Amino acid sequence: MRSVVRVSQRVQETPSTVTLRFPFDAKAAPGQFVMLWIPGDDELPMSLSYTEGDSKGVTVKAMGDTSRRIQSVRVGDPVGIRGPYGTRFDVAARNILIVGGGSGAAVLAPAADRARAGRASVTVALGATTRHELLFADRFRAMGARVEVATDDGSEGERGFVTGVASRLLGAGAFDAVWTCGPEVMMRKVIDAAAVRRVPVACAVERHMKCALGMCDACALGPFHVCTDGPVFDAGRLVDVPDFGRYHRDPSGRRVPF
Amino acid sequence: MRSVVRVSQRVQETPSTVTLRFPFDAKAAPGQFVMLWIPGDDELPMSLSYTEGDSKGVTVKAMGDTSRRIQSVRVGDPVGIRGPYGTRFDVAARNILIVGGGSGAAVLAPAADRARAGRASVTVALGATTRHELLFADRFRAMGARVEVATDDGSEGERGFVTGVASRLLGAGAFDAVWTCGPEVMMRKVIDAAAVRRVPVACAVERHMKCALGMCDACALGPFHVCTDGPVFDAGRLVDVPDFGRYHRDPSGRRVPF
Amino acid sequence: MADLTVRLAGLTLRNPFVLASGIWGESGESLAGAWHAGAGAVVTKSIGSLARSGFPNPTVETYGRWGMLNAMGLPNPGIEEYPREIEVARRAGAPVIGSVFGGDAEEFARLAARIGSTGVVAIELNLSCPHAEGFGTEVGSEPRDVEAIVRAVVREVRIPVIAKITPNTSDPEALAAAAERGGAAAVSAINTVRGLAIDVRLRRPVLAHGLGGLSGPAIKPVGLACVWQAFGKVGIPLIGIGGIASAEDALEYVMAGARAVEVGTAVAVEGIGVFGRLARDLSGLLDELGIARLEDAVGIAHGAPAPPVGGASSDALLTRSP
Amino acid sequence: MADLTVRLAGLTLRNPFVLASGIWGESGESLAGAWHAGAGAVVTKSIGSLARSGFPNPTVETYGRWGMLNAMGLPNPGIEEYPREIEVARRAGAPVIGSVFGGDAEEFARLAARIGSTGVVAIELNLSCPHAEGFGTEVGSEPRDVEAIVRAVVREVRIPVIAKITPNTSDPEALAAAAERGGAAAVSAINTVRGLAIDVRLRRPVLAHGLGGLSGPAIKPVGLACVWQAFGKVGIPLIGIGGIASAEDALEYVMAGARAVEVGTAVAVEGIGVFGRLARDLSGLLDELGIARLEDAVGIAHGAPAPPVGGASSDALLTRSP
Ligand SMILES: Cc1cc2nc3c(=O)[nH]c(=O)nc-3n(C[C@H](O)[C@H](O)[C@H](O)COP(=O)(O)OP(=O)(O)OC[C@H]3O[C@@H](n4cnc5c(N)ncnc54)[C@H](O)[C@@H]3O)c2cc1C
Ligand SMILES: Cc1cc2nc3c(=O)[nH]c(=O)nc-3n(C[C@H](O)[C@H](O)[C@H](O)COP(=O)(O)OP(=O)(O)OC[C@H]3O[C@@H](n4cnc5c(N)ncnc54)[C@H](O)[C@@H]3O)c2cc1C
Ligand SMILES: Cc1cc2nc3c(=O)[nH]c(=O)nc-3n(C[C@H](O)[C@H](O)[C@H](O)COP(=O)(O)O)c2cc1C
Ligand SMILES: Cc1cc2nc3c(=O)[nH]c(=O)nc-3n(C[C@H](O)[C@H](O)[C@H](O)COP(=O)(O)O)c2cc1C
Ligand code: FES
Ligand code: FES
Repeated sequence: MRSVVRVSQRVQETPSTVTLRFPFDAKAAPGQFVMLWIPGDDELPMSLSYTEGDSKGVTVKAMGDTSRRIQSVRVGDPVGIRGPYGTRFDVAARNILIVGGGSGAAVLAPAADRARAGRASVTVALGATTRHELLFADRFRAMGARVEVATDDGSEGERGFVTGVASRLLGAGAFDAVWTCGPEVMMRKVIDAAAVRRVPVACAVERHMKCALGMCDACALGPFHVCTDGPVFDAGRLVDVPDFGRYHRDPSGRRVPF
Repeated sequence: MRSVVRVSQRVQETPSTVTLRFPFDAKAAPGQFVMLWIPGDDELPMSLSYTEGDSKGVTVKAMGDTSRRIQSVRVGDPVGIRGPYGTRFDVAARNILIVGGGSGAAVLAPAADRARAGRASVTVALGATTRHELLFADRFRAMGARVEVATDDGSEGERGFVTGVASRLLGAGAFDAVWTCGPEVMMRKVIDAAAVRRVPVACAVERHMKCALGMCDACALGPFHVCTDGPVFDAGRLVDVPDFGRYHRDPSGRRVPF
Repeated sequence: MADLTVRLAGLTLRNPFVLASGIWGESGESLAGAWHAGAGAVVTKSIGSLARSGFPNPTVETYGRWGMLNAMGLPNPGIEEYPREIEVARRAGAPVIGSVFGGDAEEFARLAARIGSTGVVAIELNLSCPHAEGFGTEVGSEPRDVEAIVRAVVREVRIPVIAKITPNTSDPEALAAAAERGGAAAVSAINTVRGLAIDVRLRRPVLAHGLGGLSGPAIKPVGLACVWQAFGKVGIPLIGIGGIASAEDALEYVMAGARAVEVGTAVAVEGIGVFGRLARDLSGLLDELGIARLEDAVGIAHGAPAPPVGGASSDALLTRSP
Repeated sequence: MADLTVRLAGLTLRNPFVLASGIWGESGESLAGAWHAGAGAVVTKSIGSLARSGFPNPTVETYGRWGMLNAMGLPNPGIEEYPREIEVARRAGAPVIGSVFGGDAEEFARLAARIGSTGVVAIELNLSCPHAEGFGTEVGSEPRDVEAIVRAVVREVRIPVIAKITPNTSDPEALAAAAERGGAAAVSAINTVRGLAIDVRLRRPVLAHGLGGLSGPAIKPVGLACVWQAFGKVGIPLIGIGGIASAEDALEYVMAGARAVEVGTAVAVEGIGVFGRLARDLSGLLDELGIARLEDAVGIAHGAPAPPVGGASSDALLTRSP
């Protein structure tokens, strides 16, 4: 179940974001994640930002100490890996709006890749604090997606939140699916905007994870376990979960407001 | 690995021999044996006397207390069974001499069945203490084998040992294989007689068995384990084993002369 | 349809399959989910006095479908936060058994008193956690400690107290007997078996904590042995735990002496649907074996008279022998 | 080609894979066969004072490829008959380790003295058999008994004495430490884990003896934990046993602290060819991991410095990052 792989490539995507590529021949689908073990340090859930072929990848944003240490992994270093786990984006839709905030683009990019490979039309609303932090903007463009940007400081695209861009796009286009990943407050807004136009939304959710096997309950979110029922959820199943967008659980299991 | 089957038929073959049939759909070949567990009593190795189809069978001769109790199993009684284990008779030969003494016919009969099904010519030298104890004589005849008999008391066929009959037949016919099962001293004689005519011999050997998995060493015979290397051996591998025909081991592992 | 109802320690369960502690036990919603999926009752995660994050990841290692090693480190939100979760589960209708762990008898008693006031139907004492007063050995490995803890708890609460014992002992009977002397209403056995895994490529233990506890089918024989050994030696009912993944597994435990069973790792392997399936399968198995009520099977593998071999009971069957 | 030579307790073995006691150990020809198949040494079946038939069948139950339960009941031909078998194995060139079991220190000492005179290179004491003076507990579950037995044996013989300890304990370190105090040259761990299987259709335990011992991959984590716990606590070398079926399994034991390993159940699963394969695979694995000599790996999972993460040692590698 567990493999040890050596990092084969390290790409600084943005000032705060690093992609690690490694040979890993497990079958994977966009939306799924792996448990990445930095020996002597920690094991963390990480979405696969590259899901095709034998060279997979994760894209890590510097948050706390652990993610910073993960970023310092070098080419040739061994890391433990298990998975992939969890649900996937359903790539049957033909005209897709992707809404990503922060590191959310990590899990959305391979989904967009697959959609484009299936000749679907893809529009991306991408948000970041500032223009240099726009993750995978070039990757989305290179695959032929239309990319609309929002930055907190207005250094590129609209000034403000990506949810504004998303609402505007939803009003203009005839999308048959919305895929989103980012802070839950952001995703709640996206879901509300899409609901008005009856467009189904798939959201990728994050919770603290330990077993990733649907057992330890660390990742409980209402009646769901994010590790097995998610991370990609049909928004219709989430909207009635009171904790969604409001509470998560810390490693002790204590409910903590966002 | 272990099944519980209910005995579906009980046939008194001779005054001292009983066949138990039971549904058991494992694949089996002539020569192989099962470990038969009489709940609350013992578990013993028993050759399959019926190896084809879903209804298998064993044919038990009354020896000591345990085999007597096995004979008292009734139709409908549950017995434990694991296997089949061990090597098989190679049924490629075209003109086969079968030499059986005592309960030896139990393992030889299904081998003869298969040989006949493959249109080989089968001659059987069958020995017993007295005519009523000739096991499977009718079964051999019914499948179209030629049967020659020896009884200790001369009540049928030649008076004396079956080895005499076997030597005579070997001298007369052009056999390309000899299959034998019975007391090891008898089998040694058969091997010697066949060696003169360079006919290869396969012998089915018995030793005390416990695990039947090639582990506990209870069934050790020289460098072999009868449960996994046997019970059917190419005689060429056995003749140089000093213990063959001379010593077996009791349940404690002590070497005991025959 | 065979009757799966189980009575033990004053409780009546709709079936013998109880969610084991530490699995789906952090949130009330999950406990409720196990109940909705068909569990006979649910045990909470083991709760301590203060919030604990548990050990860092990696906290689990898996071995195919037959085993799992974990060292969660007893993460829990602490006894003051946890009643909310019990309340959610109770409102869904689940009979909740509260599990607690502590460092000594006094702490156990305090925790039990608190959790006992939340509407749980019983309390299970995790007497097999690696956080002892002593020097690294488990709290529950000495019979005298087990007796003292159980006695202290029983004095504090009015609901049944279940002592969950460790398999990492030379003498499980002695632990069960100690729990009985202390006043336990039942004994549950077993917690995980001490184990370790090493990653030879990374040259270190897989689990951040090093040592962990083995669970799943690999330990079924071990749990069965503990139940087998305790049955008859103690008068209180037994709850079997360890590696149960099929109706036959559960029935093995029952025949060895258990009145109910807890299911843990199988939830990870099969999903929560395992509870509904186990109950259905067990009912079918009992029908097949001609056992009308599960309770009739408790302990019948002990001193079982030899099944009919040539005996009168099979005379009625058709004898086709000549 | 990595060097698999192992030195321990004054012995030098061509590789670390030793045939475990009770497997292929009844006849000298089988011991010789294990040696010819590539084992580094062979341990005899445990021999007692008198011939014992062992328990009636069924004596084994299997669980797929991952476990086995047995209750052979220590069958053996008795110490007076057995030297013939040792002689056969020795003549084939095998380094033979004689295993004995007894009911008390005196019997162990007598048996060890006798087997010590047959040319065995070492003696392994089976301190984990269910035939005690006491009341059903194992001879080797109390540290003071272990110490006394080892001391009595060491006084009688001039060859290394290996104490084989049980996993059915709350404190394996204490047993290993007791063996060291008694003068053991090495500790081997583990014997089988107490277990039980029930046949629900026959409503009785599968093994004629009821309780048995679990072996095979299922107990690898348990054996690893014992070795891990004892390493560093005792100064004498450790021999790892339990569930070894691959070179990685063996290397896990070595990294946990074992200098050699014993292989039992894998012989039933794969056949005696397992010894040759394990040695070849281990050699290949060490080459792959850049470990020149197996002995360099002993215990390296303890206090292992974190493998290079952004450290100097990986700077030499091609860094393709922009
Ligand atoms: C399914 C899933 C996919 C993810 N994919 C990505 C990704 O592609 N890129 C990315 O940068 N991050 C991803 N994360 C988040 C990532 O796992 C970490 O939470 C994040 O890197 C922060 O780690 P930290 O310890 O450095 O931060 P800290 O500052 O130490 O903590 C920040 C937050 O991270 C959380 N965290 C710490 N450990 C874990 C854990 N075991 N499981 C979940 N959260 C944890 C803490 O609870 C805290 O809320 C994903 C999380 C999940 C659940
Ligand atoms: C591969 C194999 C196939 C066999 N096939 C048949 C068969 O088809 N029909 C048949 O009647 N018998 C067969 N036997 C012999 C059978 O297993 C018993 O040995 C026999 O029934 C005598 O049993 P008993 O205990 O009643 O006799 P006892 O008088 O108690 O003992 C007579 C002999 O049986 C031996 N025996 C007892 N237990 C075992 C055991 N576990 N394994 C082997 N021998 C044992 C004793 O060692 C003794 O030498 C076979 C044996 C083997 C090894
Ligand atoms: C991930 C995990 C967490 C556990 N946490 C606890 C716990 O908090 N308290 C407890 O008493 N047992 C705990 N256990 C032990 C289980 O309740 C159970 O005794 C053990 O896993 C054996 O059952 P199984 O084989 O069905 O899993 C835990 C087990 C696992 C696998
Ligand atoms: C059939 C069998 C017989 C055994 N007999 C003995 C014995 O006589 N003496 C002993 O010390 N250990 C005995 N053992 C235990 C093994 O030597 C070993 O400690 C155990 O099986 C764990 O190793 P494994 O998983 O590789 O089998 C026996 C084990 C088995 C399976
Ligand atoms: S991480 Fe353990 S249940 Fe999801
Ligand atoms: S019966 Fe155990 S090795 Fe053959």
